[in-house]
Amino acid sequence: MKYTIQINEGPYTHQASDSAYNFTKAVLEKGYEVFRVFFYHDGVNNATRLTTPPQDDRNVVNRWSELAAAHDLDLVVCVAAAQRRGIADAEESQRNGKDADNLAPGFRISGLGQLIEGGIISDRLVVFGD
Amino acid sequence: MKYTIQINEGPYTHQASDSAYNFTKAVLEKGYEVFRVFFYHDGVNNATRLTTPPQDDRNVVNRWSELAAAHDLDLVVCVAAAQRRGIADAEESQRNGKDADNLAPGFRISGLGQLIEGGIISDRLVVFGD
Amino acid sequence: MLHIVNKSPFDKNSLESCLSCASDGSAVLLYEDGVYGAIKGSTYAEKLQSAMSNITVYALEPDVKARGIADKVIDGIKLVDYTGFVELTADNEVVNSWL
Amino acid sequence: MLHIVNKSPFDKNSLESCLSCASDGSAVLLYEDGVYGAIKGSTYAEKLQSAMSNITVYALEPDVKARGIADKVIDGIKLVDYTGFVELTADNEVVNSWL
Amino acid sequence: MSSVIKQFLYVNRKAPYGTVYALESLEVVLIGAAFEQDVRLMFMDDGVFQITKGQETTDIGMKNFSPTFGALGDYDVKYMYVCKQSLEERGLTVDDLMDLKWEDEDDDWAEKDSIILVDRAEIKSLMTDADVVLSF
Amino acid sequence: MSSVIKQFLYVNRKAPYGTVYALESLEVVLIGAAFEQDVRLMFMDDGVFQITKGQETTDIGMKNFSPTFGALGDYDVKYMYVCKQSLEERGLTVDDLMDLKWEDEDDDWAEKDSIILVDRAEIKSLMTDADVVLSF
Repeated sequence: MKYTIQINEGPYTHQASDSAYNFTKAVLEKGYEVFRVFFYHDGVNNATRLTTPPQDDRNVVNRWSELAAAHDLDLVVCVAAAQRRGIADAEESQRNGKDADNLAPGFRISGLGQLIEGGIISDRLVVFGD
Repeated sequence: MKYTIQINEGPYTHQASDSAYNFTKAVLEKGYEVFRVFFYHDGVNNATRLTTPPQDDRNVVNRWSELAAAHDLDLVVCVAAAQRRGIADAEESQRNGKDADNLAPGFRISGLGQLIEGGIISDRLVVFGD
Repeated sequence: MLHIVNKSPFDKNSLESCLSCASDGSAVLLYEDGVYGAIKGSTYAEKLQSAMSNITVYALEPDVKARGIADKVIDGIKLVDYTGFVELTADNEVVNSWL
Repeated sequence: MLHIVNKSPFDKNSLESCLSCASDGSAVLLYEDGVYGAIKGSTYAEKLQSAMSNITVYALEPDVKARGIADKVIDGIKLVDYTGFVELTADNEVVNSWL
Repeated sequence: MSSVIKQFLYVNRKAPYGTVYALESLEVVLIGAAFEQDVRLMFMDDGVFQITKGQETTDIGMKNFSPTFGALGDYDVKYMYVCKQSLEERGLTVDDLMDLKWEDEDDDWAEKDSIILVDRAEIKSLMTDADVVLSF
Repeated sequence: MSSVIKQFLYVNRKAPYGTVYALESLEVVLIGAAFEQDVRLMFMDDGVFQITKGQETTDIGMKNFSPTFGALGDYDVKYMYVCKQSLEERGLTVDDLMDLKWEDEDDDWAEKDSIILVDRAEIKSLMTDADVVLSF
């Protein structure tokens, strides 16, 4: 069983990223494959390494980075949605004439085709959002 | 007549920042005073200079920076909300051990007390959100 | 008091809740997706029209036009632009946002 | 087909809309604020209970417990954990999110 | 991968402009059209407001993206199912919607209506028939 | 500035956990308490779910912030108005809510209930009386 998981909302403001994280962990624990996690709309805001949540709260961003490292997950951030919201890796930043970048480890920026491909190749597409 | 305007949602995803911008401009055109614009919740995401919207779309972030410069507006970003969501100026970034910052010109980071103060000192508090 | 509502009454309970808490003589401004509540002949129209005997309802014209419903607004709802929006907030001592 | 609903039926129309589009024999999972729809004795409970003659309704226990309503869930609603959530998505060929 | 053809159903339930979901959903449809899948769009609940005619966004300073729906026929997106009940609840009829067309190359490029009114029973079938449901 | 005392009404209409508004609203109340204003909290619609007892968030990995409401009395936040009708619609009674108290220094520090049930007519008065309404 192969999954693509879509996340439409940013960290903390909506539970979507938390639910998707708990769901993704459970998919992996069942021994199923996570083909891709696709971040769209405000979901791209899960991918900034500048986040500093309170000490007694979960770190939504780091959790994704760590899960990706442990399970070799493909965390894809939609480039068009990321540009609107100010999420950029070094390459994007340079291309857009910006002086800084903020993409967290384990994420990569790519196009919407990656979501469609996920829908075609995976057995299940599950959308978390608002 | 003195206004404080609160914005609870980020750029593009919700109309809140657009409505607040058009409202603020109209307040200034009426000759009223804008004591403060306070960005809370996802509203802090209006304050990143890494945004690159499509050429044919409005630039929500730059519009605020330009309005602030033209009218000497006090654009305040809530520090606690900003930390959760990865918005930081150089000082915040250094304090949190980060290697980059993303605050746009014309915005400053401060505490929630600035919102309460706005409510006390202003004649009107108008909240835009979701 | 001015109540401002930015949610479609077909999607969220904000307008419903606002109308049940708006004192006689208060003003309600529909803006953003809230303007969908101003459409005549909808399942929500009757409820709003009956509330209009005690409160004054306004709709933000820029939002009405954006949504292509300018020729469908219930009679008696007053259209205002952003300047009119500001005037409403100046004329009423408190502004209550129904988010 | 599995329908998943994360909105409170008192706030948004998602569950209402979902129930009107769910074919007989399909499954509906309430999670996040959607679990508020599972409370017995609410103004929404009767509608959900009547739908339960044709569909199976689940609620995500972690979300139920977080909201302090574990002892109020309508009889017949099956509680599942995240593993159960995954199993529901595996057992049904398509997952439809009502956002 | 080119051999797999799945039926994609895009369910649009949100109004335009108040939130960006309608616009960014349309961007997915446009990109998805290049993948030669079987694509259907559904508009229900406040999603029907996405395709009303006469949208004029100048005064809110946002881009009017409704004309893009008119171009979907050229991308081989032919089927736009609109929930009858959702229209009625909102005081709308099909005459309030844009006149969306596609050209049938198997019928001498005759222009055909993209909009198909459906009731809840037909919506149930459409959802059951889909291989992938993308909801916005 | 210290001479101005305004009546602040915080209107809480959103459920906890599904979104962050309830938590971040509480942070405003806590900071605001230092300004020595006349503060009132109102819980209506899904906002009443913020103060249900027995919240256990371990399994969703989020922080249970409901105990903080119990500490508001110490910050001189004494009045928490709860909409009766909102409770009833949701199948709740006041017994399902946390037992929130404040100590009255003018009455030998007697513990008093912070929660006051109100109907829509009383809500109208509360809103009319406020100088500033902060809605979350």
